[in-house]
Amino acid sequence: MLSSADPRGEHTFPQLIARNARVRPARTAFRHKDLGIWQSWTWAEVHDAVRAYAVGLHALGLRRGGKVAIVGYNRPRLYWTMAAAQWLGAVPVPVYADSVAEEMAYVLAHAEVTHAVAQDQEQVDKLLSVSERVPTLKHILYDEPRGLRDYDHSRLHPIDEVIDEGRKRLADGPEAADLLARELEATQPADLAIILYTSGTTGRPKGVMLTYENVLRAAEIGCAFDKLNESDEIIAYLPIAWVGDHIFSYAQAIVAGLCVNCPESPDTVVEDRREIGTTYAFAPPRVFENMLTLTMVRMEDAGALKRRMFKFFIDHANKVGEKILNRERGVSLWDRLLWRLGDLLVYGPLKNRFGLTRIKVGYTAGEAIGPEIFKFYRSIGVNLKQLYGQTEASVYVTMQPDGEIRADTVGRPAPQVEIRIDENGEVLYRSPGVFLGYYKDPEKTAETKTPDGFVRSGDAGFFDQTGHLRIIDRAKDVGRLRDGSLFPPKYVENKLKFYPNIKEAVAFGDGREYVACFINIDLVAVGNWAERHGVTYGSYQELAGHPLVYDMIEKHVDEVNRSLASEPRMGGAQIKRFLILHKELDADDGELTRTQKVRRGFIAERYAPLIKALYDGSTEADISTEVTFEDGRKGVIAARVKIRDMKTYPVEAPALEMAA
Amino acid sequence: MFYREAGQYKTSYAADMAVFPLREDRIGLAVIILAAYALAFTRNDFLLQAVMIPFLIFSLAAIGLNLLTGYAGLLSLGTGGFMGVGAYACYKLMTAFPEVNVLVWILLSGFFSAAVGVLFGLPSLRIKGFYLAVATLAAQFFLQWAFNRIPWLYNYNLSGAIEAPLRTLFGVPIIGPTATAEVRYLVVLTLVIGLTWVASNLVHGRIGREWMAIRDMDIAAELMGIKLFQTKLLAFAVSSYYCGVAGAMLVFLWYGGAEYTVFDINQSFFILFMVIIGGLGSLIGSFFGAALIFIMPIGLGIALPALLGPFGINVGAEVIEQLRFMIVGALIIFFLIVEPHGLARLWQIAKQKLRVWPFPY
Amino acid sequence: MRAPDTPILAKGDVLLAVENVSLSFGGVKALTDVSFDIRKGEIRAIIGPNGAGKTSMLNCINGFYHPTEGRITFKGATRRRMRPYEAARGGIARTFQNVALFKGMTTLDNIMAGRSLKMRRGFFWQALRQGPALQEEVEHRRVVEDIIDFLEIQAIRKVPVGKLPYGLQKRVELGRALAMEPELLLLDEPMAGMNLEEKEDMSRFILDVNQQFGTTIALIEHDMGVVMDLSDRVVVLEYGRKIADGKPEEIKRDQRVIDAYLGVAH
Amino acid sequence: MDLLFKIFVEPFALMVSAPDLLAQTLWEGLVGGVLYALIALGFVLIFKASGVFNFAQGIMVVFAALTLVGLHEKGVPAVLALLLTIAVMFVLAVAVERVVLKPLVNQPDIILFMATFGLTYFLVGLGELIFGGEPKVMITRELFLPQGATDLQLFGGVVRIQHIDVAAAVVASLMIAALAVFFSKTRIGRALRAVADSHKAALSVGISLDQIWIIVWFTAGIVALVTGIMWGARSDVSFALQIIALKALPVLILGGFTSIPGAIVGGLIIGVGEKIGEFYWGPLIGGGIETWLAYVIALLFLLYRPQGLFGEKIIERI
Amino acid sequence: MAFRKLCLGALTAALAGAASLPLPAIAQETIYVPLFTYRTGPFAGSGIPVANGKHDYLMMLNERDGGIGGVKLVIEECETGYDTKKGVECYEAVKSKGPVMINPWSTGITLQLIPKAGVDKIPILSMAYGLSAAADGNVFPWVFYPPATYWDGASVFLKHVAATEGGFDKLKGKTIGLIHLDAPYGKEPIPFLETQAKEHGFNLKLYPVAAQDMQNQSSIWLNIRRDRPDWLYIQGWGAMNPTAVKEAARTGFPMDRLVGVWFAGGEDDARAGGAGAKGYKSLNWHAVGADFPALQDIIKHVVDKGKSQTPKDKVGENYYNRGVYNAMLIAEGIRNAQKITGKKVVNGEDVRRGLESLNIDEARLKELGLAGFAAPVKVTCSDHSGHHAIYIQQWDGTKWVRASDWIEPMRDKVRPMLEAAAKDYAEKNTGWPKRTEPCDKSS
Repeated sequence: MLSSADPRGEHTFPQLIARNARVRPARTAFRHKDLGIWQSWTWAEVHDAVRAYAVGLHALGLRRGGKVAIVGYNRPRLYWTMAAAQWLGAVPVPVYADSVAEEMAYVLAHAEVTHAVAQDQEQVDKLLSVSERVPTLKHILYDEPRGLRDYDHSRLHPIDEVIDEGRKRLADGPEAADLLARELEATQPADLAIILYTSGTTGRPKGVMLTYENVLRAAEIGCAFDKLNESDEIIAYLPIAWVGDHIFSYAQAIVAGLCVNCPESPDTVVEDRREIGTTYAFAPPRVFENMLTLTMVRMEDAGALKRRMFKFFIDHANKVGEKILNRERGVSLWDRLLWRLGDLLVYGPLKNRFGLTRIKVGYTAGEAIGPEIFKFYRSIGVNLKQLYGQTEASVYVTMQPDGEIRADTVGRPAPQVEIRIDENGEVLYRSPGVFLGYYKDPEKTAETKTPDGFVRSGDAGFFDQTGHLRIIDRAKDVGRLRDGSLFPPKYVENKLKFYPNIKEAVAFGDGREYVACFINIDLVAVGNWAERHGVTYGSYQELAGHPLVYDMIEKHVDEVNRSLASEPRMGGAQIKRFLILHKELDADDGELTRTQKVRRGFIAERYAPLIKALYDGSTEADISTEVTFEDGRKGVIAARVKIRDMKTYPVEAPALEMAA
Repeated sequence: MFYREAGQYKTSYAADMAVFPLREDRIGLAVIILAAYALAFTRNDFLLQAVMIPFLIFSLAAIGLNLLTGYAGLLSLGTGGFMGVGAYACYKLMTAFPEVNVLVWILLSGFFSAAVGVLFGLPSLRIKGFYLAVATLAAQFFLQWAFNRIPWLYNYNLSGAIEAPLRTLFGVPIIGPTATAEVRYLVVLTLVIGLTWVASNLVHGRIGREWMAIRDMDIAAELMGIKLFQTKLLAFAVSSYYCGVAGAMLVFLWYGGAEYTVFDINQSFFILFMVIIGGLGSLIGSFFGAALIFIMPIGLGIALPALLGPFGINVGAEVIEQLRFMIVGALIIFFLIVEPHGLARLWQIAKQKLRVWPFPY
Repeated sequence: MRAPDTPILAKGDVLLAVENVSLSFGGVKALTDVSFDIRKGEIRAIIGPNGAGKTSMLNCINGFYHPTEGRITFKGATRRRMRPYEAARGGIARTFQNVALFKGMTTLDNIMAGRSLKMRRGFFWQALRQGPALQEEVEHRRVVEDIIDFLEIQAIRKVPVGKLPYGLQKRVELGRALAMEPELLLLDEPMAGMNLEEKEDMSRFILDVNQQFGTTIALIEHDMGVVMDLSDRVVVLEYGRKIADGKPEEIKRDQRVIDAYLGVAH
Repeated sequence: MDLLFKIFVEPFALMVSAPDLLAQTLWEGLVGGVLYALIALGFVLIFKASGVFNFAQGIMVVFAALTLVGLHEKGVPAVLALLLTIAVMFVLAVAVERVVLKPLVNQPDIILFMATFGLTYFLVGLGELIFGGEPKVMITRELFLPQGATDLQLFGGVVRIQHIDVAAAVVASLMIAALAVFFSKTRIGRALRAVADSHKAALSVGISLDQIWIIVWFTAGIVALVTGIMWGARSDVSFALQIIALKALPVLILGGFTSIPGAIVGGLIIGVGEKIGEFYWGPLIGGGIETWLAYVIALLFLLYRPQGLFGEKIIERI
Repeated sequence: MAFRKLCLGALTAALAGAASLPLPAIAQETIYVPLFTYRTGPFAGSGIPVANGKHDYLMMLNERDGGIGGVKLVIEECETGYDTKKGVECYEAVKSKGPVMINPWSTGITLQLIPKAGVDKIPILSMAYGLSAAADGNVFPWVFYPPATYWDGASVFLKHVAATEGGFDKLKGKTIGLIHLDAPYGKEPIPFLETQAKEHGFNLKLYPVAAQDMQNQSSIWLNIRRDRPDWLYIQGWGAMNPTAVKEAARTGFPMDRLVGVWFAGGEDDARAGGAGAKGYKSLNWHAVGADFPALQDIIKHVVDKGKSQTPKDKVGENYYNRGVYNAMLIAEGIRNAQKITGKKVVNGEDVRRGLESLNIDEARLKELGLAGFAAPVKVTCSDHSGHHAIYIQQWDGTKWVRASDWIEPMRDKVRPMLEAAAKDYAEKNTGWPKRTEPCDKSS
């Protein structure tokens, strides 16, 4: 493993690329599914291209400290742009490809970019449309020439031409090479490597400045932790402006010399991942969740025999799979053999379908993942782990070491990371990856960074008995019941939502006597369940109000209560009453955000009679709501909704003090 | 189930256009070929002589007809005749030039049937479909007549039959009474594998695309610069070549001698069954079809008495034969109903199922 | 691969001249004394009511029908009784009113089939599928991939075309015609049966083809909006006779055209 | 030169010198042609109404005749056996519709063609299982068919006319006339013609496709029975008879697959053509050319008219 | 006879007793006799009675005598459908079970098996069919062709013609027609007849009938009418024969001048012609009818016990008796082999020797209960046919009646031609093995 203390002193990415070209020139560095096949580039070719590119960019006027916007989906040439810019000491500023012109204009102007590199015509159009508002922008480069033939090319350049220009200059004389050598030496570890804009939930995006040292140290931590090396494959499909992609697909790739694969298009990621068979993967929980749901739904359509076989082996995997993966003792030989057989018949093929056959380690982060889902993947032999990270930390805050992997925690502090939890339960951390500051925003920087170098994460959490960190909610969302016990609504809701039958849950309780909750059933899952159990229904509303459905949901809620009771400080948040909503929460009605997040306040207002009923002890309540149908018409649906009382469990765990 | 596609990515067009792009398929094929060769060492004469050798030869003939009917869309009922041309040409050549190795003649004899095929393919420019099929019947009946009536073709043998004289390869008899079933099986297997490989190359390249183009939409094909006539004739030539070689192999590597009746209209139908049941436009289907049409009745002949025996029903050989006919007929209809596109499609579906295993789709 | 004796035409030269062409089947006259020309690099529309002889005209141009009278001159050469494949070799490609794809083949193979003309390797190498033949396949595959990329049909590359929706089939058919690298592309109602979005896409592709590759295009289309937007010149047929010829604006004003056709459409 | 003489002069000389032989040859040709036409008629009926190229027509001929004779052998009176055989052919038609046609509706022609191969196999097995494989003598007398022959003194020679052949010609003519009436005068018949054009059109007449298929196959079964009786009376009833059905194929080419008059005229042309060819030119190359002569005649004809004698001219459209 | 039966009975009883002992080795002492038959397909009409005759006679031996020499026969039919493909399948299927000989009953199948016989050491008994040249035992030690070849048949036909016409010199200028199946089988007599035509100055006319036109012979008969042959010889099989007889009757050909080879002499062949067939002649070398002790035994032990597929009234028909004759040759071959080798359970090589020294004289026929059933048969190492005497039978409208004495074939003419043909065969099939099998003395 390399560290920044390497005597050769490679402390920037261009230097590491040069090293890779030296150490492993023939190994594939990048692949891109294009024109039907995986076009490949070796480290030597990449090195060569980046050098030429840097010269070309220099010729276009890019200088040390200049900012280069990079807009588009994951493409090798866009990653090379980062390296070429960094070679010259300029700062790449990746921008979300799907951001609208307005946001782009802000980021570009705020970062004062001089050059912008776009993936295709669409992004070029966007850039051109905002170029007036970005007076610093001089040149626009693009990767895919399609449709751009007739554009005015006075300030528009194909990347290939720029690279060719660089090649020509390098061939023409030693000046260009000298320049490259000079610039390479001039960059220091503490120099600004990249600015990543985070789309804050509120307000303008903030530009997180990370130095070479930040990014490199973080990447090295990750590589060392999971023993990544040049034989690994990763698929780059997450937005390049997101820190995760930058660390995984750029920094770690260059540090470990592994191969980055760019999918053909966002729609083909699944197939492309399957083709490549990545060994190292990252995906947000919803990706894993979707895969599992799809698996279950599809298996419903399989023949009876196959379904029984599937169930048998999945049950078996549930029993022993994780233990086998964790190399725990106490699994009988028979169970191991059976698991092997299951691997041949079920787990292996499943992993194959998911493209996870060769997976060494997979990460999920960003949100809590359902324990069932998490366990499922682990039990079939996918080494799935959670981590907790932030842009400001160059990702890594906590990680799960092998053998200590649990669904409900995000793991121990990552190497070289210190964590403390303040009196409000907010998590603070300090590490080599901690960022320089927000670009052109010292105020915000000061708000986030404590004088002693800790960063406020904004998340509430606690360490459990095993020393693992648990994140419960955004710090500002955590409320308290009247008796003062903690009420983290999202934590409770997530626990509910882990059941496939429950699509949404909205928990109430801040400042009230007890916790009560709205539940939205999942039509697909419950519909399937109903079909199997002979429950007939004519509408969603009817299904939602069906007593058997209530019974089923009650069981889920009961389980959630039991698990809450067993957790420190969470016992008070047990659900006393719940009801099943008669309609699906819908973004068209304003109940959800467009990203499908619950708008708690709006719902509370809209369903006020129901909330009232939840807290006044009545067993049912009437409600009528205006809804928007798919064709845009509006209508009113009225319903009488039943309410169930739940049993709560005595709190087992001692109420730990939050300050660890 | 056995597919582990993850990690099988193609970085070149050559790899992407390979006939078997998936590693598991390549392994499977290798295993099948090895097993096929291993079969020779079972020394089970019944298996080799009565099952495997004819199965392979008929598969080759079915491939030949499939190239014409399945790929180029030209229905032919003259397969038996074209096979006969190969057999008689081979006989003439090998008796006229005994010093040249017989394998050369087997492979060359196909060119004669190709020429005859082209001749009878000439009407295909003007006539199509069933009309063309009946036109090929003219070839069938004329050729059959010629094999019987032109004594020069069978060297004026009094028996009117052509017989396989002793011929050796590296000193081992491969043709003639002393050639063991194992040796002939190995020769047949090797020839069939080689020729199948060539057929696979053809259908996966420009020529195969042109054939399929005229099959699917001949007018559009012509307007794209494909010369219909040449392409159709090429299909006739290649198809007849395969049939001819199969015919020569049939006589010299299986029967050991034959009368002209071997190449009668029933032979043509027999091969056509194989092609259709196996799947039009599929090489592997030709093998499946040959297996079903040729091996299944043999299996039934063995299985039926065993099945009926325990029930005390002891029937004569002819009842078995009649039941065999009925079952084969019913199965043909059954398979057509279940999968009109032939066993090859079932195979594809099965493969697809294995690929998406455990999912149903 | 231009034959050495054919003149190299500049943009705007007459690429194809139709002179006094008449066509009849038995006693029925499909075309009567039609003359017009198509110039290099233009988009030429042929419009007219149903049964006006538009498709027959295209059929004559690419040699599927042989005019009873008159002559057709392509790139300065007049061929009597030209066979369709000769037209194709000469550089005329076309698409069809009712999609005429090779249903049993994949998108890729369909477009590859369009490269047949350009493929040179003979039977021997084809049979081996090694060396030169494979090399040739790869070369042409590269070209085909560019077309696939151009038409944005990557996702259906290996799907049998029979399973594709109509709009995509039309696109594949265009791709197949483009694979021939034609000098003159005949499009027979390329947008028939398409929804608005598909029509827009198709229009964009047609314009791109015309501008990017400089391909001369003759198209039959019923959607007047499309015709007026796309074409440089329009020829109008009615009952097998030419009734007007000119720029779209002129055609729009032509009384006979309005009477015969536009009046109904608008 | 000698060869040319033998080809172009001698046969004609023989025709002129022995007009009785010519007359006899023509008569035999016509009789053979009628029987070919009958088999072809079975094909045409089914092809017209269901688009199926029914390869099993040959075995249906054998099966029908075998049932008739077989029943009689088992002691059933001839007329009752005839009625029972008709009933069997009806059951067969229903079974074919249920088991073969219905599940394969809308499949390509070649698949249906293939299915009739399966049917052939099945019927061969079934027929032999029930009735045994040995040839049987047609119950000519019991069916009141005439036997014996009349010698006509013509052209200074004798032309022998078999009564059974006359009967065959008469029955065939009646049969064709009946079919013609059936097709043009009855509602079902009109529906049958409509179905040849489009399946929907037939539905508008108020007859379901299933019924139509049953009727057509049943009709073809009757035709097969008649053919079987007539041909059986000429030689005997055995499974070898099904091979003759192949002779109907050139007839079909010549007459067109969908034309009933075509089947008749084609049958006569092929019948007469092959007899004349075999008789006058066959000896030149050793005889036995009958087996392929019909196909070659048909093939040459096709090159001239690819759509057959009565088929419609095809104009290719795109 | 009685004594013999007694002995046999005692032997059988002893064997049965032995068999009842728990000694599986003895219980398995059987001789495997596969019969290639065709009860299906276009030639089933001829195939069924033959199959029945073969099967029933051997069955009778099992039932009556407990097999041959005390060893039970395992009789297994294999259905060939007269199809060469299936014949080869049958051969491979039975080969592994140790058959003592093969009776292919199809010229096509015989041709396939001839080269294999010597290699697999299984003799082929092709009784009056197959490859004529195979009658030369010096070249074909493994193939047997008793009691006569097709050339013998044709020569007897000619002798009959000459006798009727009043001598060979009367043949000059006559026209003799051969109506034959257009296949190697049908064409067999042609070379012999051609040489005879040259020698005696008659005119030979050929009327080939294609297999698919077997039942559609009208143009052939037109030709016959034109050529007006004086005599017609039928070399046909299956459905061709009844059709030919019928056509002859229809066209008024004089039936007593129509002679069929022995395979054109079935009752069904003649019956088809109805009353008009009266007078039709065919060759034969064994009797028709069931008035022989052996046939009565068949009825008693097999048919009446329901162990046969034959209706009682068909026992004794021509082709049935041919099957019986064939089975008799099989049985005698085995018995002779037992005698020569002294073994009870014999194998193919033994039976080859048995067949090669076969000598069934009148006495033996009598012993068998077949006195007068056929002429004596003798096979030698060099002569695998014997060229035995043949007689002419005639159809009286309902049954076959004998119409001539035994007529000896023209052995002097046939034999040299056969030997030349055998030589030719061996030459053309390079590597044809020289005979190495020693010759046993005829018994």
